[in-house]
Amino acid sequence: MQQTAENNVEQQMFAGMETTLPLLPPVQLDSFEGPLDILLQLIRKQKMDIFDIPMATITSQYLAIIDSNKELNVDMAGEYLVMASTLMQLKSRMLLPRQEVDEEGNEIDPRDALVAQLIAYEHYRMLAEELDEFPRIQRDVFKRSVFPESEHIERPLPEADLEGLLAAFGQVLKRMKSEVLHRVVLETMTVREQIQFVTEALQQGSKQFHELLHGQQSREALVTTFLAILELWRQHIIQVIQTQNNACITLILSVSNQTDIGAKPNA
Amino acid sequence: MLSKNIEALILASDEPLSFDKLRTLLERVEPVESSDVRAALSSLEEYYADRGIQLKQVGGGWQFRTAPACANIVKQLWQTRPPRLSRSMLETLAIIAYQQPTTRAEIEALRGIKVSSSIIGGLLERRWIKVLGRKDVPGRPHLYGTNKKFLEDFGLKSLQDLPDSSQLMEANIEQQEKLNLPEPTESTEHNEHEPEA
Amino acid sequence: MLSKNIEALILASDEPLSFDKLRTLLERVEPVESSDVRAALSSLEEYYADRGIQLKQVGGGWQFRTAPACANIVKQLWQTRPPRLSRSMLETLAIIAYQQPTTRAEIEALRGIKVSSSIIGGLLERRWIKVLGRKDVPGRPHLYGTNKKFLEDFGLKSLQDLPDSSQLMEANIEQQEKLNLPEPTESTEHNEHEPEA
Repeated sequence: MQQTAENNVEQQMFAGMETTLPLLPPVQLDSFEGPLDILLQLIRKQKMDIFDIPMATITSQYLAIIDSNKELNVDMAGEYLVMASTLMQLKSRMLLPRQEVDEEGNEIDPRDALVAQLIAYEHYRMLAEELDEFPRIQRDVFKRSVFPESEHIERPLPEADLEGLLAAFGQVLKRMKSEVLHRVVLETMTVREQIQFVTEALQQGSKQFHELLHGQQSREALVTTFLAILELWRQHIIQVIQTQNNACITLILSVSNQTDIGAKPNA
Repeated sequence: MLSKNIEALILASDEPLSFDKLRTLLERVEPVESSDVRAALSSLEEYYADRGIQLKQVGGGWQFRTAPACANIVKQLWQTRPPRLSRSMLETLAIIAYQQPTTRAEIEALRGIKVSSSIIGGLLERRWIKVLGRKDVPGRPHLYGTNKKFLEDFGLKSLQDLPDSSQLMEANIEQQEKLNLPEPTESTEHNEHEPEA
Repeated sequence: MLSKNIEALILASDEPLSFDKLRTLLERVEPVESSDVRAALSSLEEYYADRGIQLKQVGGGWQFRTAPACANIVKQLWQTRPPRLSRSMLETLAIIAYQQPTTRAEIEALRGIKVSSSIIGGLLERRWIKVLGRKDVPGRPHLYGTNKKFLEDFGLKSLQDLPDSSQLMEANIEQQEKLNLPEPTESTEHNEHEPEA
C-alpha cells in the first residue's frame, strides 16, 4: 500500500515473520504513529484481509513488538497497552460462538469496530501523504517577499504589530534553542589556538571533557575545541579515558616524551 | 492595459489578491466588466503557465509564484531549509482539514494516539490552523479548523481542492457510530457538512 | 530552463540579484556561460518591457517591479491596505529590540539567514531602529538599537515592557494558542493605541 521511508524498519520487522510466533528484532516504536499504524503495517505488509483479520496472529505479532519496546516512556505506552488488551479481548471473543446480533438479526462481528477504525485511519494516513506532495510554499514554490515597486509610487509604511513581533522573536529563540542562548560571538577561532588552550588547561591536571567545553561561548568555539582535543589525542599528546559506557570522559596529558606512545587510549 | 494592471496589482500585493478586490481596484481607474477581468486572468494564467514565474490561484486569491520545476535552484537563495513535516503533524493537519471544526480528542480518537501540544502548537504557529471556538461539551475543548494560510502554503484554491474525501467521510461516520467515540453526539454533525473556508 | 530559473530566482530573492550572484546560483545546478546568462537576461528584459511587471536593473542587481504605467492603480492597492510587516522584518526587529546594541552579522547569526539591506533600510525608514554607533571590531560594523518611535508604535512604555526571553520561550505554545483565538491575524491589542501616521 504505502511505500514510505520506514521500509528499512519494516524489512527488519517482517523478516522471518510467519504465522507462528515470530522472532522479531527490536523495533523502535518511534517509527510508528501509534498502535493503529502498527496494525495497519502488519496487515498490509502480510496482505491480510482487513475485513477478516486473523486475530490470533495479529495479536501475537503486535504483542511481540510491544514486548521488544518495554522501556517505552509511560505516556506513549498507555495507548499501546490499551490496544494490546483490545486485541486480546477480540481474540478470545472470536473463539466464542457469535451471539450478538443487530436489529435485522445478523450476527455482529466483534472485529467491526476495530476494522472501521483502521480503515478511517488509513484514509487519513494516505491523505496526509498526499498533502505532503502538494507544492508547498518555501519548499517547492516561492513567492515575492519584498515589494519594491517603481519609484513613482510612494508606499505607506507598514503598521506596528506587537503580537507579530513577539511571535517572531519566540520563533528565533526556538530555532536556536539548542544553541547558546546568550550573545553569539563571531570571532574566528583556530584549532591551533584551542590546542594551546586545551594543553594549558591540562597542564594543571586532568580535566573532564565537559569541563573543557563548558565555558565555550558559541557553537563554533565548541566545535573548534572538540577538534583540538581530537587532534591532541591523535598525536598522543593527551590521553582520553572513559572507564565505562556513558561515564565521564577524562582527559590527561600523556606523560610527556616518554615511551608511552603505544599506550592505547581506551574510550 | 487591463491585463497590465492586473499583473501589476498581483505582483505588488503582499498576499494573494482576491477577485473582488482586484475588480474593485481596477474599477477605480476605469469601468470594467467582471467577465473581462475573468477572461484576462485566465489568459494570463495560461500565458505564465510554462514560465519560471507562474500565476496561481491560492487561498481565494491570485499570486505570482516560482514554478515548482525551479524549486531546487531557488532553494539555494537561503542557507536554511524548511524543516520537514513529521508524519504526526501531517496526519493531524489532514484530520483537521477534513473534519473541521474538530477537537483534539476527536483527532486522538482517529489517530489512536495522543496528539501532543507541540504538534498543535506547531500547526498554530505556522498559522495553518486556528482556534474556531470552544465545543459545548464538558471541558469546553478548543475547536480547530484550517486557516487561509493553510490553503496559501499548500497551493490550494479552496478546501474543495483537497483530494476527494467522500469515501473517507462514510468510513468515518460508520466508525463513529460503532466506536462510541468520546463525544459521539456532537461530532457526527461535523461530518455532514462540507468543510468551508 | 535557463531563463525560467533566472525568472524564479529574481522573483524569490529578497534583494536585487547581482549578475555574479545569479551566475553562481545557476552554476550550482549546471555549468553555464556568462554570455548565456547575459543573453537570457536581456531577452527577458525585453520580453517584460511592455508588460505590467518589468525586469529592472536597480542598485547593481535585477529585480521585478511593477511598470511605471501602472503606478496609479498600485497606489490604490496600497492605500486600501497598508502593507503587513514581513516575517523577516519582524524577526530582525525583534532581535534588535532584545539584543541591542547589535550588528547585522549578529542578527544574521541568530536568524541563520542573511539580512538584506532592504530589511534594515525599511526599519530605519520606519524610524523603529537607529544606528547607535560602530562596533570596535574589524570592519567597524554599525550597531543598531531601537528608537523611541518603536516604543510608541508598538504601544510599549519602555523596553522593560517586552516580555523577557525566557518567559517568551516557555510561553510560546500557550501564547500561540491564545494569540490564535478567534481571529488570529487581526490583533486586538495593538489597535488600542493610535498608530502614528
